[in-house]
Amino acid sequence: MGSNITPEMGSLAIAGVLIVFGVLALISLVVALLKKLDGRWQDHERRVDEAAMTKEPTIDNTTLVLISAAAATVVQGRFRVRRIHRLLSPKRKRTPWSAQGRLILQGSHTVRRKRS
Amino acid sequence: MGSNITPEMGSLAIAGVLIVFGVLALISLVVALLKKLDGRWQDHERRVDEAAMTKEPTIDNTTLVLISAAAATVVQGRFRVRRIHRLLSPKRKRTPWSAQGRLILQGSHTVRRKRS
Amino acid sequence: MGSNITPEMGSLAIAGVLIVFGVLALISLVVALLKKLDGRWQDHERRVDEAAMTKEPTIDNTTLVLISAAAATVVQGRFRVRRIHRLLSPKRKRTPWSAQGRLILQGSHTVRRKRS
Amino acid sequence: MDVVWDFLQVGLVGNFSWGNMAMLAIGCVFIYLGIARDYEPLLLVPIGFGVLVGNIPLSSGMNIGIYEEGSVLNVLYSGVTQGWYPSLIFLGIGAMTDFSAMLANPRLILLGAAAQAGIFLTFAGSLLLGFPPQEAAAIGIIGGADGPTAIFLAGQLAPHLLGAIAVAAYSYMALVPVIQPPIIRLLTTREERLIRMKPSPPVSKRLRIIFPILAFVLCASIAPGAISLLGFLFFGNLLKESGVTERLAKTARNSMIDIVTILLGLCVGASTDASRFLTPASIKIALLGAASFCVATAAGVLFAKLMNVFVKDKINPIIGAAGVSAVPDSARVCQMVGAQEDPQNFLIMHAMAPNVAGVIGSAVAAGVFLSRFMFN
Amino acid sequence: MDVVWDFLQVGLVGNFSWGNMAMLAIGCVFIYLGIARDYEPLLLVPIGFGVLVGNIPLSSGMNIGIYEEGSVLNVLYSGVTQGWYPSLIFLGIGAMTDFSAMLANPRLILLGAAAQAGIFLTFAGSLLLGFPPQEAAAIGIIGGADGPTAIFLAGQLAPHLLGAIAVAAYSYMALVPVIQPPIIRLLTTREERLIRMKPSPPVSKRLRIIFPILAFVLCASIAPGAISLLGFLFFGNLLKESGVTERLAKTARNSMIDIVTILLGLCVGASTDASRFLTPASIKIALLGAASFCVATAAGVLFAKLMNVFVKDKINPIIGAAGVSAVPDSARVCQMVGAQEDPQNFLIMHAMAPNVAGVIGSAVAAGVFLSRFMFN
Amino acid sequence: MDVVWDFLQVGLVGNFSWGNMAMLAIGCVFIYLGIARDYEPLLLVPIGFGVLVGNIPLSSGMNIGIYEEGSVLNVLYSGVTQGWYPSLIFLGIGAMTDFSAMLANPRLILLGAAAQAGIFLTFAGSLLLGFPPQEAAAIGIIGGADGPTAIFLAGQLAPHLLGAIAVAAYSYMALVPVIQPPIIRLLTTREERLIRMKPSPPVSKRLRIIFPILAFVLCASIAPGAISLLGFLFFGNLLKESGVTERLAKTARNSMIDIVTILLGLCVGASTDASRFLTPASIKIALLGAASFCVATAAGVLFAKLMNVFVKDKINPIIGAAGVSAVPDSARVCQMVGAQEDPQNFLIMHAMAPNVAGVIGSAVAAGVFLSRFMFN
Ligand code: NA
Ligand code: NA
Ligand code: NA
Repeated sequence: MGSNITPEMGSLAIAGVLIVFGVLALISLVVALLKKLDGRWQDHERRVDEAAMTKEPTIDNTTLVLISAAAATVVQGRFRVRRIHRLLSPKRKRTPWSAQGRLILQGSHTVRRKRS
Repeated sequence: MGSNITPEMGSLAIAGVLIVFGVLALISLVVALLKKLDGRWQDHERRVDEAAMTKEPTIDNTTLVLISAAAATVVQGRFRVRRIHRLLSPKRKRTPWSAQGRLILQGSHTVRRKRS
Repeated sequence: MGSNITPEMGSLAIAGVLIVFGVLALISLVVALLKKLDGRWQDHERRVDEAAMTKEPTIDNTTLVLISAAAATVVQGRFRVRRIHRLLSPKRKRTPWSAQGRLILQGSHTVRRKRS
Repeated sequence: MDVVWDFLQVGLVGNFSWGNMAMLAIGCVFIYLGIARDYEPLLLVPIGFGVLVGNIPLSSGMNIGIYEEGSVLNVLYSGVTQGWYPSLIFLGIGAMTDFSAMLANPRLILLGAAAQAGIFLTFAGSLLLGFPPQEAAAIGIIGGADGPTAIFLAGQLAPHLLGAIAVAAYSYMALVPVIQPPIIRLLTTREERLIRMKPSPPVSKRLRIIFPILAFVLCASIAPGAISLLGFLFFGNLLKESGVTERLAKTARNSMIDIVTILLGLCVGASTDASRFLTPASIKIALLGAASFCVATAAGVLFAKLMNVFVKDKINPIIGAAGVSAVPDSARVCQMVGAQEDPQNFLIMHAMAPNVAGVIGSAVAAGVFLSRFMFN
Repeated sequence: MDVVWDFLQVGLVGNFSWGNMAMLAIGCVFIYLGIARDYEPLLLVPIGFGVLVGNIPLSSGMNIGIYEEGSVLNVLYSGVTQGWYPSLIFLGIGAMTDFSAMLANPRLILLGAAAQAGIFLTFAGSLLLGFPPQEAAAIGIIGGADGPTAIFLAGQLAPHLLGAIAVAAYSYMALVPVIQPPIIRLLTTREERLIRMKPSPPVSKRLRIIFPILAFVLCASIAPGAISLLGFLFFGNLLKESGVTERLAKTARNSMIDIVTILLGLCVGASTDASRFLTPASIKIALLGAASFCVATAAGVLFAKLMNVFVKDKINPIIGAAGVSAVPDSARVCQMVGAQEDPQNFLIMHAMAPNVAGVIGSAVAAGVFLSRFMFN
Repeated sequence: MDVVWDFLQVGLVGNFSWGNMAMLAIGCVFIYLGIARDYEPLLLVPIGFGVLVGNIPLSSGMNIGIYEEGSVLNVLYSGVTQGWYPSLIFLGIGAMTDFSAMLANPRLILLGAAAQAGIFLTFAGSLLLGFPPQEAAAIGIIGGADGPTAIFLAGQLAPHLLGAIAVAAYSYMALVPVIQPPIIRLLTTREERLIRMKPSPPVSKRLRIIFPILAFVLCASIAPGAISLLGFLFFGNLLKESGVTERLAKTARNSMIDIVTILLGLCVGASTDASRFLTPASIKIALLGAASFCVATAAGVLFAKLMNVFVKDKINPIIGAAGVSAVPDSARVCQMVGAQEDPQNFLIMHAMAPNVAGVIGSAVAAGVFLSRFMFN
């Protein structure tokens, strides 16, 4: 079988190199531009993290009460909450209702598994 | 485009509400009836649980011997059973042959994994 | 409906028994032959295992340095490697480049998970 | 460099459309809501990214688009159009769902029935707005507040509206904490919202095993159209409750549902290309969906108040709102609204009863529509 | 209220049949046996619920039934009819199976061969009872006591009997602890049952890696019909033993096999609708299956006694019964029967050898039938 | 015993061929390299066993072979020919990949672009050797050093060469530690290899979330042919980085990718039957593939040296070799080559940047070919 290379195919090979290079160069450029903002974003994230760590105990108290109550309702005093396994990282941003609802639900799941 | 509502479709909408309500009401009724028996079932399950807890050590002795033997056969004395990880909840009802067979099999699996 | 048994089908039934028996007998034979070599293989594997156990601390030192460095690069001194969780069994044969590369990569993954 | 220029024609350069740009923006909004606002992230993030995938401007014929027979996306999309992604998700949901709250207090099941009125009202409304009956049924089910049910029914009765219906359903489910509280407060007095319900009694293991079997046979015998949904839901629940198939239940509620959720979300998102999605029909669907959620919430709350006329142990009417399903978000909303009046009132345990009953209710409603419209 | 009445016609009300009622009862019995008696629950619970799903009386044409082209159940059922569910289950089984006991004592492999005589005797018996050859082959494989093999062969050779064959196969596998002990006791003396076999020697890792490769090439070269089963079984085992693909083996024996087991069980159960299942053929299949299990057990035990005539290290003939496969139940039965005479006799380690050999044996037998009958 | 003899005719006895024997040996070599040499075992072991499965000599017509419509292997193979196995693997890879190194140092992305020159040079070379354009494109992509991309493109453009292309691609990826070091040493001075790059700065969570969205829209808008690969890669990465969909990401990078890897490897191996694989074309493909890897490695290294002419913070040119992708093997090779000169030089963290950029680069290249050739 002979060669299949044609001018069209040759220029496709060259165009291919240019397109791949162009796309990646564009990504490189955009990332480089975003990096200008990145310092500010990192500062922001660090502050959020620190705030979350400081606030942590307070949140914990509220949810502990809720979980205990929920658990008490279900198991009717047969068990006691001895250890809280934190299911969500405290760093995560969340609306209060979601945090609250989810912890209660998950808490009750944990309790149920113990029984069955 | 004009309205597509016809007497037939109108009555489907009403029938739909009635059917959904009827089905769920029926489930509600049946569950309410079964609840009459539920007290007895709960008592029964509590008794089975308690019996299982009392019997537990005896079962453990038998199976411990079996597992040790099975393990000994395989590993030829190179290991010793130090900790038994209970694979089945003691509450589960089971025929003796199944309990026995499964524990031995699983026991041997655990041993094999250690080696490979 | 009447009987469908024909001489051809009858001989298929007999041939079937013979073929199943023949195949399994062949496997049995081949395994029995391989067992002649198995003693030597077991000795070899035992020696490799022992060598691996003796060499273990040395390997550990090298990789510990590498992991620490990799981790340090990423986290910039915010964390310290306190515990090394050995991801590969020391018994496994491997070329040094693979062992090294993989441990570093995995190490960095572990670190990253901690942060996010 | 003609070749490079020609090549660029197959992409954005040669196929630019403002519609696609708008959809890309919508996709980003979905991802933003999922990540930054934590609104149903397991669905909004995949759907949002799917919207991006489905709206990159490109020439057709490259075997890429979700509507091009045989492309990767098209093959994966068949799980949506054939309906087995929603069924498998129901299997996983069944293996997660605890019907105890409902079994402990069976009268609360009726609240889950009442809230399905929204479905049939929206059905009638859609007919009024000129949608043909099959499409009206698929739109109505948005009021069931149950993603897999809506996707299943739309795939069977109105596949061309699937994207719009799914997006409306999930959007309103994500907005449940915004939509429901004002309606609940409007329809209840402070005294009603302060009602404390007595703790639910425990339920025996045996009843929890018998329930999925019995409920399946009852529902399916009356509304066989619901078999493809309720068969899987109750099967998953039986695997969970039986006590002897825990490894199957665990896989069903973990790897299996995760894999299907990833593919379903991506495909549903990718099915919303601008030319199909940015139409007057979609706007009508969005409005009808919003109305449907409001009606369903109101129906649940009002029915709870009606029940209180007849029963001795009063029901806190807030939990009627949980009957729309949107599990478990609307149950959480009930807890939150209740806690605003009395922080020690743990309504969520009770709200789970109408909440899971609402799932069964909307599947039955889907079965009613399927039975009626599949024959044509 | 005519609309409600009309609607009810599509379900139980309009399609009542005693056959379906009987099947619903059978489905409940399966679930009961799985849960309360712990008989193969991972299969009996899904199959039992599947029987319920497949026997809800309904009008056809709603795109719901498992035999309606394009329904959810029909799409999922294609994994059964095309045969890849059983293959993937074999992949998972391979990734779980430890062939060490067999490799340590290769002469015990012959016991696994002997017990397959039941397959071919049942094949002949089925022909005698008037089944055409392809159906007779699919029925015969019940005697192989291996669910996936039976489903695979039935799907290829006699899809219309698949439900009956699968139900018979799993029922008898669940009943192994009832069927086998009396036969074993009848055919052995107390002295034989007291034989203690010497502990198996250890096996090198290298032999365990070479075995699946070698055994596959040997079996497949002679009986290529078995490739779709043994290829997957030995591939799974190589993933397990290689030591470098542990993550693949782990997934194969966990999520993957669980997902396929759920779908296979549900679909096989759902394929047994009354009109196909409650036939004289099913009764014949049930009887032939029972006979087949008895013959297979007896053949294994008697062959062990025959071997004892020639060998020095005596074999406890009880373990011949494990050759039927039904992994690991029949090996457990051997242990139990042995322990009744001597509680310190740990037969199960030895019984695993004919037990896993029986799996290979019945797959080879399936290959023989496939090679012969697929050409027609 | 004529029946036994007749039966043996369907297997090895009646279909013996030296080609199949040679392929069985090749399969064993693959398995050996995977297990004993630890070369890409997760792919070489499945592919190797697949080669065995696909080369057992047998008569056709038994519904077993991978090219027989409707056989188990054929059904499972459809994931390869339709291209969704590679897409799902990219989803899992995305959920594993950490783009931080690349985001921290975006100029290193260019190295990943440079190394793709090998693809287009091999494309031209294949045309010169007489392959038609579509086949030449599929062969060229071997130089992308990315298994799923190569399998995807071959499945779309040249399915009959898929086995040869996949085997070549994975063989060279396994041989990366053999092929690359001499080329790197040849093209760099000791001084260059000693260059220490300064540690990468950290990257914010927000940038890691924005990146997959932005990069997808950019790449797909320019080269829409890459959507079926990059859509899944970046979707997986978004699931990983979003922080709110961790359970989906975990399943994607564990069970899901494992299941698909098992099936893909087995099927790709089984597609290499002797009559299709042992041809002059395969030998040419193997040679072209080797050349391609060498060119790609050289291009990456030389481009790094070129960049050093212009930049202040010098780049260690060794890491240019990581631009071929072959993640993460070629990054490890860079680390190893660097460590031979200076054991305290931790290049791997930097080499990961061109390494993952190379994955994007070869997917874009595949998109270029797809866009051009799918229209015909
Ligand atoms: Na609902
Ligand atoms: Na068998
Ligand atoms: Na590449």
